[in-house]
Amino acid sequence: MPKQKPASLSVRLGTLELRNPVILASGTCGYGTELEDQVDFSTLGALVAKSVTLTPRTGNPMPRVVECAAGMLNAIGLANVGVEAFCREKLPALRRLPCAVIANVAGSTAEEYLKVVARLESEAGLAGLELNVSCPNVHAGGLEFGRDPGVLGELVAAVREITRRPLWVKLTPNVTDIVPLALAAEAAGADALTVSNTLVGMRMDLEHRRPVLANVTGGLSGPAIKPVALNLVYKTAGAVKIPVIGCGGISTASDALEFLMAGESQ
Amino acid sequence: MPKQKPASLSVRLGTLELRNPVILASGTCGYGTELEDQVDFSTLGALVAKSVTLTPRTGNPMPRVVECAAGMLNAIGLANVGVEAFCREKLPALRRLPCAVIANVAGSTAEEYLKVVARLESEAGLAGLELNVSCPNVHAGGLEFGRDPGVLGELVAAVREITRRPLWVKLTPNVTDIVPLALAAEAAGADALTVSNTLVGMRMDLEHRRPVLANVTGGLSGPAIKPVALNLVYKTAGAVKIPVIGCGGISTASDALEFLMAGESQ
Amino acid sequence: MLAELLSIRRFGPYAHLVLAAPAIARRARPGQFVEVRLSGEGAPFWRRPFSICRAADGRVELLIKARGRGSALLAALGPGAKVDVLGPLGKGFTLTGKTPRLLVGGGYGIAPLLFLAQVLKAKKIPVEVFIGGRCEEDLLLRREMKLAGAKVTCSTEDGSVGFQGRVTMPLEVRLRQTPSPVRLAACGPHGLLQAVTRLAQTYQVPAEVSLETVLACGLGVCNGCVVKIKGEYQRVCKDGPVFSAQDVDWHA
Amino acid sequence: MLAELLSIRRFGPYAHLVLAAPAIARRARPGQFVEVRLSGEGAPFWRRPFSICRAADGRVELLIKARGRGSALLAALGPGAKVDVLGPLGKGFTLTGKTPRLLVGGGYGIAPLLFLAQVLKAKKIPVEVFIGGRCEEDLLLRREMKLAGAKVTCSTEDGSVGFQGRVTMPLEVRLRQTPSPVRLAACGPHGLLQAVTRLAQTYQVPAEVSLETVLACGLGVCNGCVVKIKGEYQRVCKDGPVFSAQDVDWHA
Ligand SMILES: Cc1cc2nc3c(=O)[nH]c(=O)nc-3n(C[C@H](O)[C@H](O)[C@H](O)COP(=O)(O)OP(=O)(O)OC[C@H]3O[C@@H](n4cnc5c(N)ncnc54)[C@H](O)[C@@H]3O)c2cc1C
Ligand SMILES: Cc1cc2nc3c(=O)[nH]c(=O)nc-3n(C[C@H](O)[C@H](O)[C@H](O)COP(=O)(O)OP(=O)(O)OC[C@H]3O[C@@H](n4cnc5c(N)ncnc54)[C@H](O)[C@@H]3O)c2cc1C
Ligand SMILES: Cc1cc2nc3c(=O)[nH]c(=O)nc-3n(C[C@H](O)[C@H](O)[C@H](O)COP(=O)(O)O)c2cc1C
Ligand SMILES: Cc1cc2nc3c(=O)[nH]c(=O)nc-3n(C[C@H](O)[C@H](O)[C@H](O)COP(=O)(O)O)c2cc1C
Ligand code: FES
Ligand code: FES
Repeated sequence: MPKQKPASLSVRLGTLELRNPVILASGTCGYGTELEDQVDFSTLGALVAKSVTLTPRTGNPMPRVVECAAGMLNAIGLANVGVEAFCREKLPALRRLPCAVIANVAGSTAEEYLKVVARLESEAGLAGLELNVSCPNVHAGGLEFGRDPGVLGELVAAVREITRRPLWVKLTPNVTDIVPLALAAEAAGADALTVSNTLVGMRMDLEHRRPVLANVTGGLSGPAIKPVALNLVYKTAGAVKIPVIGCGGISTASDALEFLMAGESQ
Repeated sequence: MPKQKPASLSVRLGTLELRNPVILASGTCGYGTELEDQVDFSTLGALVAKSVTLTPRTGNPMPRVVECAAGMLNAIGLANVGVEAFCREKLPALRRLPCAVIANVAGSTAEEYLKVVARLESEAGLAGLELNVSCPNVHAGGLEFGRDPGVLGELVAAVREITRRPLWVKLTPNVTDIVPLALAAEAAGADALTVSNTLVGMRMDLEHRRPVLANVTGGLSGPAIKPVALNLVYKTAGAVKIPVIGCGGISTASDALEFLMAGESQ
Repeated sequence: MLAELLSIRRFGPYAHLVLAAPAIARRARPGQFVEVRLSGEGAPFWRRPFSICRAADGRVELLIKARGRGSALLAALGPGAKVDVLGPLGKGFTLTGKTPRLLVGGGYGIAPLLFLAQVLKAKKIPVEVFIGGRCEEDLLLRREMKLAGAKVTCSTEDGSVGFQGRVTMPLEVRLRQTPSPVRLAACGPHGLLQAVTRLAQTYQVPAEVSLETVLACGLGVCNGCVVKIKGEYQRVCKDGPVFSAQDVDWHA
Repeated sequence: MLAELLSIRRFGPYAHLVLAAPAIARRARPGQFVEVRLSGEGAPFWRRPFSICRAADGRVELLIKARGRGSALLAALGPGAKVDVLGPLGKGFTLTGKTPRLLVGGGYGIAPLLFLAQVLKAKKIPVEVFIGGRCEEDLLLRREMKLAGAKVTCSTEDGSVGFQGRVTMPLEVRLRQTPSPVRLAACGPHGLLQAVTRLAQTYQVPAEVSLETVLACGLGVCNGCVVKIKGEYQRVCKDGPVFSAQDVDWHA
């Protein structure tokens, strides 16, 4: 949810204009095709595709998901087909969706991020890019970019150099203070901030006396995290001038309104 | 929930032995007397009294609480009668409870903490002290002690100097990494760590277009935060040698078991 | 405890519930309330407070208005349902003295006043009741109040029944015309309670009001429900919900 | 969609539900499932998957075992309840070819096999069913299978009904004694499916198994339900739940 007050339902995020502020978050809607029976995409502002990395990833071992009170933990581990197959196999169908499509880019090194972004540059039909610097489920460092303002700023600046597409940065909630990270991303040229990704959590399997998830920890999403995400949107929107896209536990229209107001009321 | 595997139900936390590992968290059970009709205190291991500060505090303006999915936000603001009245008016009844009573101490400056601890030293009937360095609802800095390992270590060491009572430190979950804080508290002489306090969150009042809480933000508690607290217990128990007391969203026996196992499985 | 719902009667947005809850019925005093845990689609995290509107013979009765998720779930239950109730909670109305009482209720605020009227009548204290609402539908428990032996005066804002206007209008008429000693007891919307407090000051009669705030624990533990009473925060759920009208700081 | 629960019949831990769900009934194929959202005290966050056990005349039938919070809430519903169901989901069993089918079900795993038996019979494909359980109570849908025209063989571990032992025992007898071409279709506990897969290898017959994992989205979106199929992760909810037995990597 962007922070401007919508006059009509349409919203402007930097140079990008969306029909309305409803955006499906990365990983919650696959590549669009899976939800064709369930979702009318022409009613959406945008869809953010599942994170894509340079090479294909099979993801973490099973179990990868566990249910919680008012939410779930996931440790999918960025399972995806890799950027090459993404462009070949997934983009054609995504392009046909009647809403804006944002690619979400993840990586373990700055070089990986840059190579994925460079590869996507040659493809039409993407309304923008979202940098996932906050996935808590990969060990090779994806999360680190999201925790250090200096490192984050460098990454965003480097990506900014090679693309003119609208550039969103998706921040992590698992930090002592989100503001320096938001400011770093803004200063480095981000067009919008997505606030925020999942909270790190775990569950124990009582029968087997071990963590439920093979990855031990996972990311908590769902209504349980809404108050935390709302506060981060409020804080971030008060600190930056670029739009803030609310994310975390939005499941009803009034949830969405809370996020819009949290962004506005700063 | 302490991390040792209980042979009987009784648990040892440093020099303190409790009948069982069930402990009511600070602020969730007042001063005991309020719950006399609801709770049989002889079935509890211990009760942690509401945080006490040097001088009386009326707390934050209303509204101070708001309901969330599987939880609530509170911004009570450490409303309490102050240490003098605590000793005079609350301790006599607390002493009569058939379970161990832990005093929880909060302050805005190290001096305040030390004065409260010193005042409590002359009182009998307290099985231990818990330092609240993590209350997110006071502006004068209570939380800051909980976010900087150096500052925290100094505070704990200073308190350690003036009391031989079992000393627990209650950590905040609102940090990028809890481990350095846990290690600092342990090194400074804490006998146990309580992990953890509430997550910072907020809610918007859709009718009045402003935050529901007069304090804007509050601390999220309840089942919603259980996976986050579990992960912090798991991480902390893996890093320190002293017992870790689980806290956050425990509402059933199996929740408690999850915490016990999360502590053990490190 | 789990109490069986013996019967439920619905009228407009309101519902009258009879619960089998002997332990609560035995101890209940007028002005006290119970906390009800709801379950079902969208059930809220907190229990919901409802005044005890009658307590006798092992039964506890509630009069509720379906306003949001919790009260709607409660109002939708059928006879035989098991209801999770905690109580009685809070401090009730003053029952001592022989001074006649004027009870003033708006909407579902009449609930605790029925119980109060019954207990006062049993003590042979004369009771007059002023019931107000926007329209006839909001005038609740009129018949029950009469059966309890109270003199009943009604008012509606649309004039469909009784006096046209706010309930404080006939109340003021009564206070002005018969200046004998009385005590007031009121429950209802904030505005009603403030108006009653002003009348009590003007006519120099003691008044008690039952306040409503959002309750989290309902047990006096969390300090989340406080109101300013004589300049100090007091808990609605434990120190109230009934307070002396002149002690309430209405502008805090 | 909200489907009305037309009837529910309980036996032991099991319940048989008939739902009015024309849109699902019309499109359902044997082996597909529905996702049910539960509500009520302790209702789980995720929907719960249940195989379609019959679909005809605008009705969808489920056979469920009350195991945990979700299934218990579903099994406790009464006729007239509105049930939130999504479906049909997933890929079903192979229906082509004329080869006789041997269906093997354990416990509630028999559910999708009734639907399968009915559709195969309508295609004039001979069907034999092997039903197994720990005791008689676990032998479900025997009568319905016979009515559908299938030859039914039962086994119980306690020997109370049919063969004593695992259901794969009479199945192996059948495969050994009559080595004509057949296809296997199985649904039930993990161990059962593995044993059926081994028999299929030994006797060189094609087999399909319906796998069960924890489902989060149930829609193929989250990749939380994957199993290793020919060395690659596939989604139980979208690419399955029915897979070729020899493709499943049972030790992943
Ligand atoms: C001591 C006491 C005694 C009581 N006795 C009775 C009684 O006898 N009978 C009775 O009917 N009631 C009584 N009440 C009131 C009753 O407790 C409330 O009506 C009930 O808690 C409402 O719960 P709910 O879940 O139905 O509504 P909620 O969902 O909690 O909403 C309550 C009201 O607040 C509004 N609201 C909710 N959230 C927001 C938001 N974010 N922004 C703006 N507005 C919002 C709703 O629209 C609704 O009007 C009593 C209250 C107290 C404190
Ligand atoms: C495609 C598919 C089709 C299915 N078809 C059917 C069908 O037709 N009929 C049917 O009855 N079932 C069917 N199932 C299974 C059904 O979905 C599950 O039984 C149901 O989801 C259980 O949900 P629950 O909430 O009742 O139990 P849950 O609370 O989810 O528990 C399920 C089981 O896991 C155990 N468990 C839960 N949590 C833990 C833990 N932390 N540690 C250890 N053990 C735990 C419980 O004890 C219980 O035995 C199907 C499943 C799939 C995937
Ligand atoms: C199963 C699952 C997979 C996810 N995968 C991704 C991902 O690939 N990239 C990403 O940036 N976020 C991912 N997320 C995080 C979501 O985009 C979103 O930030 C998070 O779920 C919080 O929002 P919610 O509570 O509305 O679900 C994933 C979330 C879930 C539940
Ligand atoms: C109303 C309320 C008041 C609280 N007051 C205090 C307090 O004074 N001191 C403190 O250390 N923690 C306080 N807490 C935090 C609790 O002790 C506990 O850490 C937190 O609620 C998480 O546990 P839970 O989810 O089991 O409630 C309070 C929590 C609540 C809900
Ligand atoms: S609601 Fe908790 S003290 Fe009143
Ligand atoms: S449960 Fe989400 S992909 Fe299968």
